[in-house]
Formats: sequence, structure tokens, C-alpha cells
Amino acid sequence: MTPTLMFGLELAYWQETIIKVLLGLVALLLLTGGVVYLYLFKFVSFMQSRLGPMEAGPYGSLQLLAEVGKWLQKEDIATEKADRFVFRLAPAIVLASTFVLFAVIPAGPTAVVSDLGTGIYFVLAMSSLSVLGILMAGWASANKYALLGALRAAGQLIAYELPLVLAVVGVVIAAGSLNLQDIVAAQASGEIFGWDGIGNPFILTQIVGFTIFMIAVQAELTQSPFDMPIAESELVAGYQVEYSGIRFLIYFIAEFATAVAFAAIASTLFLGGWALPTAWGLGDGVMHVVGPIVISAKAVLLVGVVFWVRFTLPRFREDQLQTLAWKFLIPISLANIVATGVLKVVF
Amino acid sequence: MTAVTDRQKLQYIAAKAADSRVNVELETEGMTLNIGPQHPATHGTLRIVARLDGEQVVSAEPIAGYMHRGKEKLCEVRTYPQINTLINRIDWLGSFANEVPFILAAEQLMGIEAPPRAQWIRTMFFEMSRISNLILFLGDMGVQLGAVTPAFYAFRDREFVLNQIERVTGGRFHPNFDRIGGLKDDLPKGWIVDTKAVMERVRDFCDEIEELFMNAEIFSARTRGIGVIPADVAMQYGLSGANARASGIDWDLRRDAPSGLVHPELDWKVWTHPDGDSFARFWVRLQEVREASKMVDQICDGLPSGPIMAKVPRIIKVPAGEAWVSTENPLGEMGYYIVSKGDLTPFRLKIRSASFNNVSITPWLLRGVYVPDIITILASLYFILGDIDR
Amino acid sequence: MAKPQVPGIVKGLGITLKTAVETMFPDGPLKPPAPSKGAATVQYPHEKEEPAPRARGVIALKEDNCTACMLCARECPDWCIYIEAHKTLAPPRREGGKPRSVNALDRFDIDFSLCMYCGICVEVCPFEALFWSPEFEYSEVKIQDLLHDKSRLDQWMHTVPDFEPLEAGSEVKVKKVPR
Amino acid sequence: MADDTTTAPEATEEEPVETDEAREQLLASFTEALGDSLVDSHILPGKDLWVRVSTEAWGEAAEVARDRLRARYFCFLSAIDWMPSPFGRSMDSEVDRIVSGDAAQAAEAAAMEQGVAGGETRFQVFARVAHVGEPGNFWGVTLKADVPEDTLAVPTWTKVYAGADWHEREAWEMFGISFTGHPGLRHIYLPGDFEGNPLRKDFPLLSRMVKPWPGIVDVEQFPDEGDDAEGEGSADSEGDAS
Repeated sequence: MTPTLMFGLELAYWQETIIKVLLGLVALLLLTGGVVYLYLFKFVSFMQSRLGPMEAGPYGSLQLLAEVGKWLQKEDIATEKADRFVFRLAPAIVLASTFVLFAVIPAGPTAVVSDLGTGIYFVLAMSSLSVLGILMAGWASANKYALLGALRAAGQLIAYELPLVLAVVGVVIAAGSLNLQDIVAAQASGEIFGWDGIGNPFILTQIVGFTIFMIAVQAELTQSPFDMPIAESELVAGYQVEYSGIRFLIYFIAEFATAVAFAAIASTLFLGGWALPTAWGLGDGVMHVVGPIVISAKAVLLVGVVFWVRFTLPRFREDQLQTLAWKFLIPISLANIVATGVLKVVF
Repeated sequence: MTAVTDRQKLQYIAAKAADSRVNVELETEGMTLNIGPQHPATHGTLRIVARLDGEQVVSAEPIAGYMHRGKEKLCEVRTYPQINTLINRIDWLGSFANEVPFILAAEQLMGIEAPPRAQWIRTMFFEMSRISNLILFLGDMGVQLGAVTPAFYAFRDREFVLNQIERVTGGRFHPNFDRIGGLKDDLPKGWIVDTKAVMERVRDFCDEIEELFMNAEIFSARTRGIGVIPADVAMQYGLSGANARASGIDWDLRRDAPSGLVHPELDWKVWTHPDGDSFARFWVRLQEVREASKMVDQICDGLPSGPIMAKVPRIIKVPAGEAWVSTENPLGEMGYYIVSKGDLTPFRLKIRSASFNNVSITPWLLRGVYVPDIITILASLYFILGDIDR
Repeated sequence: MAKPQVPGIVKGLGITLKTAVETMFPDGPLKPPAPSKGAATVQYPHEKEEPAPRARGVIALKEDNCTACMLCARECPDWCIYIEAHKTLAPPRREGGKPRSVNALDRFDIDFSLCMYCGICVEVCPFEALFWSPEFEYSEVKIQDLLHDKSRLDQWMHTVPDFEPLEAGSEVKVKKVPR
Repeated sequence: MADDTTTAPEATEEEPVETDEAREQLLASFTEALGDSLVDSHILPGKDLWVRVSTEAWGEAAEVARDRLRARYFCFLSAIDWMPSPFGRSMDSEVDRIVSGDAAQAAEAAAMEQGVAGGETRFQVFARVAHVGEPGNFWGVTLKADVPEDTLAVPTWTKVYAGADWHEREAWEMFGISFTGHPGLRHIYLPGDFEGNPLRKDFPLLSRMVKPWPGIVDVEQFPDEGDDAEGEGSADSEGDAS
């Protein structure tokens, strides 16, 4: 394999991948930590006319550190009748399915861990991996509440895979490729009726796809209108009920990392990803630095929308949730695909 | 196959048994789920044993008694002022409203009438404890359905009402302010002006909650048509207060059987709703908070001057006899049946609390509903554990 | 399930956003954000909220008014007031008069771990020796320390506020706190 | 009997004899429906109406109240134990015992007289139902019945008022009165293995027995009056240090 040039160093492929994976992990954890602090601690508190944590660090900034420390020193117990092996493995799978998503999300012209030809297809496949982790958790912890939560999660996540996938098909038709870099490029260089001032972010032409995607993301993250699996007022903590200590911390990280991951994917697909419109004439050199900042900003914005909806709306009941998915989201996304296809051919 | 030692065999059998036990439990025709006694949806320690078939409830039965303090036995060895402190711990959210029927029953036995100013202030605090009680319900209904934010708005605006009560009585939850023959003290200076401002804030809160919930599709999808109680079943089980009015029963003790308060002199409206489902109960209580805030305003304007306490002997010995007085408490009809033999303590005190009857309908009501609906119905019935267990 | 029209859900979202903006920019969006002013909460150890003057925080005892008549101990529903006293000879009021026999207080303890703050003792005391003070920061590590003896109850007397003037139209005489 | 839409009892408190026509009519319709099983009754003009029926007619009284008089609202059902409590308030201070001597104790077992509308037996079951008509037309009645000493059993109301189920379970648990025909008499408040019926007057209130009453102390006599030994020795006011 020809050594690739990175930061002016001669690196073999495996060294380059390790560096990219490490950089990706650091970026992901920093972003997740920032999002948790910004939204879960501060923005939600302002919405509820209170201040949120103020004690740990200036303005409560080290609160997440305190939480992580608290969870780490907590005892990691499993119930006596729990199926030990499956019980311990479950959080790992949920976390794995999240970290794997970041392998494909581009953050700059070359800043992507592995630029797969079928990028978006890989993302959708990996995102459905977390269902397995949740089912294992619910089933193995031998707790009726966990069981109820896991079965609800299974029903819900599978029901919302379809709208998620179908919403993306519209974008793929518009961009003409499955590769995320191409999708980003298509949006950066496209123009709307001849004016390419802001490129052609697919949110404008795919507004239906975007809303369905965001609703499906809300359901994938089991956030409020769809938080049946972790219904605090019914199942107390759903499938996480028997977890404590570091395993609960893994679930916590997984939950917010998935939120950031899906927000990043949504901004790549609909808001133009890391690229600024080519018309602004920023060369590749600049984009190496500006790219990650742009995608982070867009992702943080979309996570804000997810949290805003989460802390305002009551939750659907199980059957209403399924009706919404099967009877409304899927037909509408199919219609959207047909419309995009027809318009693609006409224009 | 290597020689399988006994220990391995035992382990293998044990593992299989563990699996089968788990499977056996799942494949049985139903699962018994214990909701409570420690559970966020029960306002206190109520345990609901629900036999489930999948997500649907085959039969559900609430088990009360985790907070039974034996109030009726305690009251038999306490003098009347001491009982006053006990009974405002029954429905601890609207606690001044607990004291009023007991004091009115004792006054009826003693033939004493509180001076007009005391009656007006008593009615004002009666309505203010209704406001502080039902504001928490409006916020809490959201939490039970999953929207976390309304509860914070409820607690934020409820603090102002509690501060006003504390400025006069000294206690936020347990005012202990009502006396046989009148009240313990009078209002401090400048209190009425602040109360009218607080009532303004209460009405803003009601509009905010209405906007948050009333036309939101998810809320009506989760509450309309859930837990429908027809009027005659409500009467049979003795449902009272907003639960009865939500099933179309036009009955309010403040208007139909005024006992010692000044509600007839105020102009206010009794709200009813024909559906009898969870949405109706929420809606009726929302209107009741608005009516109560208007009433407090009218009382603030028309408060007569005069003494606060009638002539009452220092040592209170209630003459022999029996008396029953019930008033329209925030949770429903609360009444006291005092049997007195003429000495310091009552001979028998029957406390009729609203939530006991309101919750006794749940075995009939919770048949065939989904698990999330159990929580919605319980939240809409709005009981307080102290009220059930006494 | 009705097709989700926009207004209902969006209006709800609007309210939460409005509250967030109100908390962050309490005095208008142009001014710099001052959330601590906009929020409804008080950061307790740093900022302290002033309790109402009539708040029932702790019971204060004016020792020399107390004549050990035992009324409060008898009327207390929780049986949490313990009194011991003995008779002594006090100097006569007018010189040459007979020395008066007066009750001297040995022990006057209130067990605040049992007390339910009903205020019957303060009300029933005929000699105005017991008062309410809105002081509330006296929590203890060990529950035995909640048994306040008479010297500590006497200290609380300094925190007892004067009785407030009453609303117009009330005919109750405003009492004075013996300092 | 046509349902007599009685007007709300206006509390006309004219002094001599306050006739309260509304409740007179009610009582008349009760006596006419129940005949001789209506044993006794009492009207507090303008305030309330008590009706006592014989034990056998207890179930039937419920039907009459609900169907004939349209009192469909079930308020509550409970019981009273008329035996004066042998324990008193266990708050007898030293001085009372000295002054009134032990005679006070003897008075405890005084005659047991029932309250309003009389009665013979120690236990009485009483319930309250109400008629909720159109606004303004609301009246309630308290029904009472004696509980026979031997069987301690009374017919159940659950067939007529479904809400009586919990109330009867509570009365059974607290007084030991069983309700014939009740679907399932089991504990509602008390733990399963609880013996005894707490609300009976002869059930001691333990919380007051355990701790000596702090109000029992008295001011010590003059310590320096008699000789010191006697003063210290006889000081009976041993204020307990809790």
C-alpha cells in the first residue's frame, strides 16, 4: 500500500487509520460532552426557568466530569437471576454501533476515517445494530420492567428503521451517489434556479425527507415523543433498570453519542455537511480546518432541536407510535421518493 | 467427550433450569406486574398488582395501607386543637381545606358561628389551598404522560401561592390556622395587594398550561377516551369533586350544600364536562383553578372588617351529639362525622376522604387498558396517598 | 390517531422556547444574558431567601417570663416538651413585705426531632414566654442534638421578629415581643 | 311512590319548633317504604337526617334509598363502638389522680348509651347516601343499624352500591364486623397477619403506653423547707430524660 502523506509524515495505512480513529474518538467524546453540558444541563434548565448545575466548576462546566466520576466509583451489580454474560455484553454492543457510525461521517475534504463508496448504506445498517444491544439488556436482566422496556424498544426501533431509510433514499436520488463525500459535494456545488449563493442543501428540496428523518431520529434515540422504552413514569428506566456503575455510564454515553452521530449524519445529508458552498471560493487548505467546525456547529444545532422536542412533548402510547410510523411516515416517504425521482428526471 | 465431572453436570442442569425458569415465566398466559409501592406514578406509596397479558391489563387491583397512620384512633385521644394539627396532614397538598369541615362540624355541635370576616378569610384560604393543590396536578399530569417541563412551571408558580399562605399562617403546607369560632390571627399589612398579583400569575400559568396541552395532538391522543367513567357508575362508587363533574354530574357542595363558607355570596361557575374521560378530568380541574383565582380576587375586594374570633371558652368541651359536615375539597367531597360525649376529646371521628372512593373505582376502570394507560388514568383521578390511607 | 397538525405541537414548543429566552435574557434580548436573574431558583448556600416574619421556624423561650405552669407540656400533642422546676423564695416586691415563693426553672427542653411545629404551646402559654422565630438553619448531624435546652431556646429570642402591623379592617390588637 | 322532588331544605331558623318540611317528607317516605323496620329517626332541622333501621332491613334500606328515593350517591359506610374506652387518654397528671382519687377510674365503666337515634348493641354500623339532583337539589341521609352481639354480622351493601366494597372491608378489619354476602373480606390497610381490631375501644393505643407523659411532672416542693433528705427523697416528679 503506498504510504499516504498526513501532516507531512510518511505513514503506513494502519498507522494512519489508528491516528484517524483516535482523532475521531476524541472529537466524538468532546462533542458529546459539550452537547450534554450545553443542552442536558443548561438549555433544558433555562427552558424550565432554572439554572442547572452551578456548583461543579465555573457555571457548572465540570458537572459531566463529576457525573462520570460518580458512575465510575459506583458498584456495577447484576441481579442474581440475570444471565451474566449477555447482561455484561449488551452495553458494549450499543456503544459499538454508535462509534462505528463515526467511521464514515466526513468532517473535511480528507478528514474521514474510511471514505466508503456506499457510505450512507453502511450508516443505516450499523444504526440498526443497537436494537440487538437493547434486546439483550432487557432480556438478560431478568426484570419485568426491563423486559417490557426492551420489547417496546424492539418494536419501536424496527418500526422507525423504515422511515429513516426511505427518507434517505430521496437524498441519494438527488445527489446521485451513496458516498457521503459526493453527497456533500453535490450540495456544495449545486445551485437553486441558477443562483449558487448558498449551494443547494437538500433540506430545501427534501423538506419532507428532512422532517421524516428527524422524526425517525427522535424515535431511534428513544427521545420523548417516542420514549416508550425508557418511560420514566411507567417503566422507571426501561431496559437500563438493572444497570449501575460503569455499564450505566456506557449507556449514557451511547445515548448522547448516538444523538450526536445522527445529528452529524442529518447535517451531512440535508445541511451540506462540512462543506461551505464552493461559490464562496474557499480552497481545500482552508476547509481542512474549517470543515470540522462547520459540521460540529450544524450537528450541535440539530441536537438542540432533538432536546427541545424531547423536553416539551408528552410521549406517545405504544400503538399510536406504531400507527404513526406505519400509516403516516412510510407512505409519505414513499411518495417523497417518487416525487424526487420524477423531478430528477424532469429537471 | 471428556469425562464430564459431576460439578459440570450440575452447572449444566442449573443453567438449563435457569433458562427454563425464565422462559416458563414468560410463556405463562399472563405476567403479574407490581407497580409500586415505590413508583413514580403513584403519588406516594400505593401498590397496584396488575395481571398483564402482554401490554394489556387483565385485572388490576390497588393495594393501599402502606401509609396508614390510624388517624381515627389517634383522634380519639386528642383534644380538638390537637386534632386540628393531625387532620391537616391527611391531604397534605390542600391542607387548610382539611381543617375547614372538621372545624365547621365542631362549631355546629357547639352552636357557635364564626364572625363574617373570619368566614370570608376562611373561604379565601379554602380556595387558595385548592389552587396550590390543583396547580400541582396540572403540572404532574404532564410528567405522568412524559412531558417533564410543565411540572417545573407548576412548582415555580405554586411557590408564590405558598409564600402568601406562609406570610399569614406561618406554615406553607400545614397552616394549622383554623380555630373553633374563627381564625388564629389576622392578615398582615399589604398582604391583599400581593395576593391579587399572585392570582394574576396563577391565571397566566393556566393559560400557559392550556396552550401546552389543550390542542397538542399527543396529549389529546393519550387522554381522550381513556378511562371513561359513566355518571351512574361514578355515583355508585362515590366519586366526588372534579372526577364526578367530568362525568357530567352537575354537583358542587359549595353551591348545593353551603355549610359555613361564603361561596354563595361570590359569583362563580361550576364547570362540568360530558365525556368522563381523562381529558375531561384534566379540563375541569383547569377551569376550577381559574374559578378559584377569580373567587380569591372577589374576596380580596369584598373582605368585611370586624373581629377574627368569636367568644369561645379557653378549654373547649364539645356538647354531646353527632354532626356531619362535608365540603368541596380540592380532591372531592371531604367530610367529618364527629360523635361527641361532651368531654375534651371526640368519642368517635369518622373521616370521609375523597381519594378513598376515587381510587376504589380503579379495579372496575383498569380492565383491558394498556400499561401506559394505567398511569394516565391514575394521574387523571388525582388521589393523594394520605387521603386514601388516613 | 389524528394526523399531527402543526399548530398544537409547535405552540407547545413555542412556550418552552419562550421560557428559555425569558430565563436567559430577563431584561430584553438586547441586554447581555443574565440567567441568574431570570431563573426562578435561588442558589441556596450563596444567596439566602428571607423567610416570612411569621414563619414557624423554631420556638424561642423568654426564660424569665416562664412560671413553669406546665400548660405547654400538657397541651403538646407530641409530648416533646420536658420541664423541671422547683420553688424558691424571691425577694418581696415592696421592701419589708413577705418573700414570695416563685417557681424557678431547672430544665426546659423542646425535642425538635418530635415536634411537629403546630404552635399549640406558643398559643396556650398564658405568660407570653414562647414565641415563633423564622430561623430554620439548625439541622444537626446527631438526632439527640435536636433536643434544645433552655439556654439555646433563650438564644433564639434574639431572632424573633416584631409582630407585623395588621391589614386594614382587622380589630386584632398587635402584641409586642418582650425584648 | 313517585319520586318526591323535595326542595332544598332552606335553613329557616325560627325559634320555637323548627319544622323542616323537606326532611319531614323524606322521613315520611322512608317510614312508608320501610314500614316497621324503621326503628328510630332524628331530624336536626335544616342540617341533617338520621334514620335507624333493624339489622335485617339493612340491605333492604339500601335498595329503598337508592331506587325509591333516588339517593344514588354512595358517601361512606363505617361503624361505631359505643363501649367507653377503659384506657382514657393516659394523660392523667399526678395532681388529677390525687384530687379525684381512683373514683375517676371507676367512672370509666359507666353505662354505654348510644348517640343520636338510640340503639341497644355495642357496635353500630352507619352509612351515608345522598341524592344528587339538578343544581340546588341535594340532600343526604345517615342510615344506622345495630350489629347483633353474637353474630357480629350485617348484610352487605355491595350488591346495591358497588363502592361499599372497600368501606366494608375497612369496617371488617377495624371493628371485626363481618358483612354477609361480601365478595372478599380481606385486609385493606393492615398487614395480612395483623390480629385484633384497632378501632375497637378496648384495643390499646400502644404509642401512648410506652412513653411516660412529660406533662405529668409537677413543681417540686420547697427543697429547703423540710429536712433535705425528705425534700430530695419525696420529689416524685422524676422528669424523664428521654
